Amino acid sequence: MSGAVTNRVLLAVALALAAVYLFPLYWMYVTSLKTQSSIFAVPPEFLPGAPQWDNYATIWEVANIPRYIGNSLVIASGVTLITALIGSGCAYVLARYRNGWIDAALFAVLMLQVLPPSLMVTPIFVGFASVGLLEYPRFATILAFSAKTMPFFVILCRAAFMTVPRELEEAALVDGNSRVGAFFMIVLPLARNGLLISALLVFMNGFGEYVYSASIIADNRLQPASIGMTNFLQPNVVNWNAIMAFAATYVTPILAAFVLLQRQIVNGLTAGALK
Amino acid sequence: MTRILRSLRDGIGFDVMLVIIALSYLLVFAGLPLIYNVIISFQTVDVFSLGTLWHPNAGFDNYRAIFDDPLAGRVLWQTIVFTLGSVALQFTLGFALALFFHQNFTGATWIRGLFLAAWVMPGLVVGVLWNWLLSGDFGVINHLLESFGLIEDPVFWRSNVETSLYAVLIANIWYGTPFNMILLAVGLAAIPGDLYEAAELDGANAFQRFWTITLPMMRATIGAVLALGIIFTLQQFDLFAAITQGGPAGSSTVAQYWSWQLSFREFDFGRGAVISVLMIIVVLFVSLIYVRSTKAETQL
Amino acid sequence: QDVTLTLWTESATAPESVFAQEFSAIDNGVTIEIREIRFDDLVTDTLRAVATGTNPDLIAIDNPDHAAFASRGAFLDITDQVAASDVIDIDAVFDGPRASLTWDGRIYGIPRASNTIALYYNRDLFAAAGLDPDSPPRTWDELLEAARALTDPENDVYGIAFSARASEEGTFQFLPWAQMAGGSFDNINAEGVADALALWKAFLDEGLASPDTLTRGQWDSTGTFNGGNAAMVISGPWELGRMASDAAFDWGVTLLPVREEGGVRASALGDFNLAIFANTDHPDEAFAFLEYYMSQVDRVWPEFTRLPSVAGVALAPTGDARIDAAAQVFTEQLSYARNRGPHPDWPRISQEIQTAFQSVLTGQAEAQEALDEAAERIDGIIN
Amino acid sequence: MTYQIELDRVEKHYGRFHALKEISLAIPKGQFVALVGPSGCGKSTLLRSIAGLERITSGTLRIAGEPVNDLPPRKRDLAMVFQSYALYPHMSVRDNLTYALRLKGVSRAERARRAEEVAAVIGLETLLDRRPRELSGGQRQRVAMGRAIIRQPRAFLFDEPLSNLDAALRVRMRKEVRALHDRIGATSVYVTHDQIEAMTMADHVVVLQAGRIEQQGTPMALYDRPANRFVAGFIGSPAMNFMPGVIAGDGRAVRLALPGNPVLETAIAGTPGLEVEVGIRPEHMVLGPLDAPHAVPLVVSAVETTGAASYLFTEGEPELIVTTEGTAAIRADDTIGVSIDPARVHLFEPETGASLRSAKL
Amino acid sequence: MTYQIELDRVEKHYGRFHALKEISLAIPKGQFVALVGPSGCGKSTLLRSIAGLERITSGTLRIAGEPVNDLPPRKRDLAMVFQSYALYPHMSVRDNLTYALRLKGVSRAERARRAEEVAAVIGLETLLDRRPRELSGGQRQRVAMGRAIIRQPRAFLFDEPLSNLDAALRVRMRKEVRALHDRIGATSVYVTHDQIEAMTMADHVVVLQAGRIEQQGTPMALYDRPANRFVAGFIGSPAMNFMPGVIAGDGRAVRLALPGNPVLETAIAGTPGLEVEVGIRPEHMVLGPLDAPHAVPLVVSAVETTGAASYLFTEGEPELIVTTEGTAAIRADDTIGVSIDPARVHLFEPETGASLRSAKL
Ligand SMILES: Nc1ncnc2c1ncn2[C@@H]1O[C@H](COP(=O)(O)OP(=O)(O)OP(=O)(O)O)[C@@H](O)[C@H]1O
Ligand SMILES: Nc1ncnc2c1ncn2[C@@H]1O[C@H](COP(=O)(O)OP(=O)(O)OP(=O)(O)O)[C@@H](O)[C@H]1O
Ligand SMILES: [Mg+2]
Ligand SMILES: [Mg+2]
Repeated sequence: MSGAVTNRVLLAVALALAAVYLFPLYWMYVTSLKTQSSIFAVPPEFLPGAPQWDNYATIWEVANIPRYIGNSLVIASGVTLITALIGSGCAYVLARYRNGWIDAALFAVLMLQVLPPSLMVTPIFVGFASVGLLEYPRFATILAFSAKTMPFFVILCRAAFMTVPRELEEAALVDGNSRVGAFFMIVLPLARNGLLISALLVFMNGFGEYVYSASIIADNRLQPASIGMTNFLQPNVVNWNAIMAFAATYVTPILAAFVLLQRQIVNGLTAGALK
Repeated sequence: MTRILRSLRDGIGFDVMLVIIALSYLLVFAGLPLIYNVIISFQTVDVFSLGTLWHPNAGFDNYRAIFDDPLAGRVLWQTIVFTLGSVALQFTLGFALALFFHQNFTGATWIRGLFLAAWVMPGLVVGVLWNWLLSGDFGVINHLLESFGLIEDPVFWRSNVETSLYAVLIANIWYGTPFNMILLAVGLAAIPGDLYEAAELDGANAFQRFWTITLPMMRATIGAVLALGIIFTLQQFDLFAAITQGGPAGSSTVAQYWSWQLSFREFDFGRGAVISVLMIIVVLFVSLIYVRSTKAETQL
Repeated sequence: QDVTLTLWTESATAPESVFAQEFSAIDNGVTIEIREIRFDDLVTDTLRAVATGTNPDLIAIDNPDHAAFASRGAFLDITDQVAASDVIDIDAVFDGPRASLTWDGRIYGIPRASNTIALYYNRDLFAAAGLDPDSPPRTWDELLEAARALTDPENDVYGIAFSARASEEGTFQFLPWAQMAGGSFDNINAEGVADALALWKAFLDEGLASPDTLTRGQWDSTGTFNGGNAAMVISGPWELGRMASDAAFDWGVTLLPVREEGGVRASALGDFNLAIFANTDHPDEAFAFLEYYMSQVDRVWPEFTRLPSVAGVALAPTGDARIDAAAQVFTEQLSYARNRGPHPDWPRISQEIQTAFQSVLTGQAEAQEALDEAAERIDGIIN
Repeated sequence: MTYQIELDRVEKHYGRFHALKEISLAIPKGQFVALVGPSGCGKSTLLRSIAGLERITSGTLRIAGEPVNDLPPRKRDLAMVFQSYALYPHMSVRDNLTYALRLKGVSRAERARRAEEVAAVIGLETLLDRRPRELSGGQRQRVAMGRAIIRQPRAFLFDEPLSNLDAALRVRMRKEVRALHDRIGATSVYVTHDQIEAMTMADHVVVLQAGRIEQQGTPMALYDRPANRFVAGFIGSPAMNFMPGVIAGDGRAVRLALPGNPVLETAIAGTPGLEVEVGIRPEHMVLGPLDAPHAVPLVVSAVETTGAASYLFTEGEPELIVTTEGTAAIRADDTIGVSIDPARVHLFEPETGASLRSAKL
Repeated sequence: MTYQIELDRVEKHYGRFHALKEISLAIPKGQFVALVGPSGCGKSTLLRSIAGLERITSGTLRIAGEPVNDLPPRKRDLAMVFQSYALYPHMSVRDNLTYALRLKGVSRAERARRAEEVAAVIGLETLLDRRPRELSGGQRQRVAMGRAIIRQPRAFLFDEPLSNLDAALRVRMRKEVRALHDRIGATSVYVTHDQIEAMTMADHVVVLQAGRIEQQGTPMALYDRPANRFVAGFIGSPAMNFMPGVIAGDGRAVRLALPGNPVLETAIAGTPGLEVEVGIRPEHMVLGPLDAPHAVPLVVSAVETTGAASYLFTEGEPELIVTTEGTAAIRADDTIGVSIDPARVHLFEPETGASLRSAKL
């Protein structure tokens, strides 16, 4: 089979797979344009009969979307920052050595993310209340959620650091780097792919964070989009298409950014052989 | 003092410091809550005394109550099915996709990016979407299956005690696959190309290269992805809340959902904590296995 | 000195939120800040807040949850202020809502509004099935018959839709049937309750209702009615707006059918109460808001399509005849509405009821056995 | 005749970089070919192209007569030693060695036997259970070598397989490789920078420069009759001395731009007055008494000695190197008399560098 | 006297493996030391220990008089060429070269200038913007070399820096490195397998075996007066011939186990009748007429020629190698007469391998 044909066949398969996989996403967009009741139509409507564009107008008016997304960005960035800052160093050390201490640390890190946020939030809330951290609710949320993402980040980055040949770091040391310098200038860039992807996953996670924000952030003005969205979930009235429109509004730009970024990252250079 | 500083910059102190910082952070923000949960599993926790640390001692009453609960056995089994099923299929599909997109064809990287959509979507939205997709009457999945002639009558995925767990399982597989895929893709990209060249010259076909080069070289990544996959699956909550609420008749209740129900629906925090303690024990084993598996990793 | 109060509520567009904004706008030195909390999280978050002393001054809370807080002294006892108030006439409040506010004979809040459930039906489908759209079913038997007649799998039409899912919604929908059969939450294994369950089971087993009834909420069930895929639905007045705009057919509302002609009527009592927390620094300002709320209570129907919980409030016409007709039905139905509880451990009681009907409906247990077991457990909770 | 490996006008581009230019080469079965050339000239690229690891841009590659341009590497049945070793980091030395056998389905016992055998050849018997990371540079290189020679492929491709080994080991390995080659009758292509390896092991030497074949032939043919200045300078160590000269006399002599402007009678005929480049190998300049006839007086600027031989570097432009046996008693600033064997003189066209001898042949 | 680099009973263990054994070595400032030894003997480990990349297990390491056991690599101010190059894959050649300068805070302009300069030395001017991945093996090695010589450190550590280069380039680089060393007055430790490099570049040669220093001294001292059989065999290429012998006569002669049992008068005194191991370098066995006095008749089994020299391998046990200049007209199965210079004969104790000469000194 010639290269061009293989290429086209693969592309076709990829598109087909993507189409199947992305169907739920499509459903989100379609639903956001349906009426309240046509969501439940039998047989299902694959294209909204009469697209309800004003679903978008409505949520834009009712929900303060820019503010919500702004808060989400603040929380996601904060979480990513703390996680990456504290986590990557730890991951690096855990990748670099092999001994009992390291095993214990690795074990601890993994264990510490065992509980789901819904079970962690009560003690955290109580603790934060007693030290006054609730005065800074977004910061408190960032602190709490970073502890949730950190183990995840550490474990993944550790795998990334495993792929950086030790000798490159040694070369840097001889070239005059301190350990810190070699870490930042040689090891980090070489483990870049894994790190960035992990950080991006953390960011996404922070962007959709719900449980901690919901409990810790009392002030509406500081709440993230994940909470803004659930305000359409009322006891008897559930404004599904508004929720879908809301979700579409805040998922789409992030998804686009992600598609663009991951391409750079996963395809970036790899360390490869030394010699 | 200068000695310590020097060690921080150039010596083992640097390593120790990095680990200590992260570990202490985790111990404060994740370790203490965890201990709190363990403690209250031995206490009678009143809804209004949640805020204090000391509650009436309950000994093993909560544990007894959980083990005596007729639901316990089913929840255990359902949790196992859900967790293993999710992880196995997410991993397999994720790996297959990662390998597929590892081939160099036009658009591979773009399309792969689209697969990450699931990861970006809030759990609640994913739950709602699958709730609709899997719905018996107006669900698209039934509609498509019927129009392809694969089924006669609609399957009530969510409402049949036989299928409700699988309904959530399907949604969870969809949700978790991209996470597996992207991390495995990064791991794949980090394998030096000349190893494949050498293996090809040694006569390895694609399948053999996969088994003898790719898999062992990706040990670190695979171990991490699997361990995290199990832990994440054990925390999956949104999908249950949105699709089945653990029902009908408890047929899709898993440990984490039960724990949440006990704590926040029945306000029996002690018993809720018992389940989380049991989950901690499970994760303990997962962690041990993971830590052991790192012995076989390859550092380049 | 300006006083700032905080109010936690499930929605920023609910009456208390709107009224709170108006109240803040009035030049009385009081500002109310509103925090929206998802319904599912409302109780949990409030509990946590009470536990740490970070609770708000005011809250709008679902009525079955009220007792938990009132009984622990978390809510402010306003019996005396109410007695002294010229705005709030507690005796005008319907019995059901009033009972939900009361704990140990003392008053711990005011009702926001009330709702209940009744039977919506698709007049067009009735006609098509040869049923008289003007005489909807009045008894369980008639209901069953009508459902059988209306069910039309060819056209994807179920006879009836309701919600039997394992959540408070399920309890809300099931209790009226149990009550009509002589049961109650503290007597769930009364003789006739098994018949009520048998009726529900018949709907499911005969395919008269979607099997997804077991996992679907009221809103989604009613969605299928609005879409023409169910000929009847059991739901509340909150649907009126959506139905008026979405339903492409003629519909009507009638009282819940009774067990047999002349049988006991019962219905569920829904909606929220407003309460003040006991530890507020500004009880007077907070109470002033409750008074303001009550002073505006005649607006809750026209502006929010909610039914006032107070007798003697005329329901202003909305301009839609069907809605106005429905208002009358719901008002009557409301008079038969009974509380869930009040009991501080209501969620656990409710859970037992859900477990019972779900295990029966899925065929995992016999009706009476399941009910007996539930009754025993509920007894354990209550006593 | 069909050749075991045959390249026909093969070209390879890396993006815009033209790495192989019109390479045509035919290697009969059983031949041992050395591939030499300066660093970066395309030797590895050529090997990798033969192995199928690089897609050639144009031209045809045949193995045993069949075109294999599109055949994947594993179907070509070649064994290769990578310049970068490409050891499997996750496998022990033993598993690295026997990997190919395992793929072939060779039994475990047989594999163990062969591993021991090869380990003895490469001298790593005691290290079979180590991982590559725990080996020294030379040990790694030996594993890479062992991985190739454990097989019995249609052809061996060696990319500087002994560069990190000490002299004694290298001598032993050289012999082992050549013996193996002869025993299994394989065809070998061997990249090396070591003159001795190229000259002593190979039946046929190919000199590459900047992606082009400059000359090919038996080792001695290249040494004795280099086709051009480049090959002349490249083959032989230390490298040939070059100096300007003019054809003199009746065209059968050349006058050198050296002190005293010696005139040498050569076996080559040229046009009198023609400016040429004269090449003389260091070993063909014989030390003698200063007053001998034709002795050129040269001043020594530096002396290097390896024990067995010494290299005298002369002052002046161009710097010349003179080889003498043993440890010379000569030091810097001494003046020496050098006589040149006229029969070993090479003449090249100054512009093209083409050998004048071959031009006339 | 303080030495620039001083090792005092340095030991290094890799887990249970004992890689360096009681290494004591003192290198004065400005000295060029060659470190030689068989593959896996610990040369790289020694370099890495000096650089601070391996923690030595015991002993003291001093640089410029100060103990540096605990000093991190960057404070030692050494430049090193790694055997495996260790190029930074994410940086261009230029950035690889100037990385150390950047760390020192050298200005951008100055860095650019130095990069050009070094690129010219290593012959990679046109490849400065490539990534290591796009370079040939030799080019990578040159970058590794360039990265070291761009600096002006207190000492250079070279780990087989030229092994992948062709002869001509290697000669040029040799000169450049030595010139650089002399210019900046640095101290260099140079690991090599190339005899010529070791002998011609170094002031001082250290021979390592199995983690132990066997002998150290000037190149010619090692060549002329090896302390033991190992050093004798290791230094010199082709390697020294060894054969059994017996001290004869008055103890100042030795009888060789060669055809005709020749007796050589040596400068060494021994106990008559003592069995010894006799070592004679190939270049000290002179071809001559078969009927010359003391000529030993040997049958040639194989001939290898490099053009400049030919190596004759003899039949019989032990196999001997005889070097002759140029391309010999001798072929396999010819019988040659070899005479041995008695002054160049080495005697060793058969068991310990110790040189008898040194034993008597
Ligand atoms: N990490 C390690 N674990 C165990 N043994 C090791 C390790 N690194 C090196 N060795 C062993 O230490 C010995 C010395 O290694 P070193 O790299 O110093 O050798 P070398 O003299 O540089 O050899 P070469 O010339 O082959 O490069 C070798 O036998 C090697 O197998
Ligand atoms: N991926 C690449 N992209 C661009 N140029 C490349 C690439 N790989 C190799 N080259 C160039 O191709 C030329 C030939 O490389 P090759 O590796 O064949 O050289 P070589 O003859 O093996 O040299 P050496 O003796 O140094 O190993 C070199 O100039 C090199 O820079
Ligand atoms: Mg090469
Ligand atoms: Mg080495």
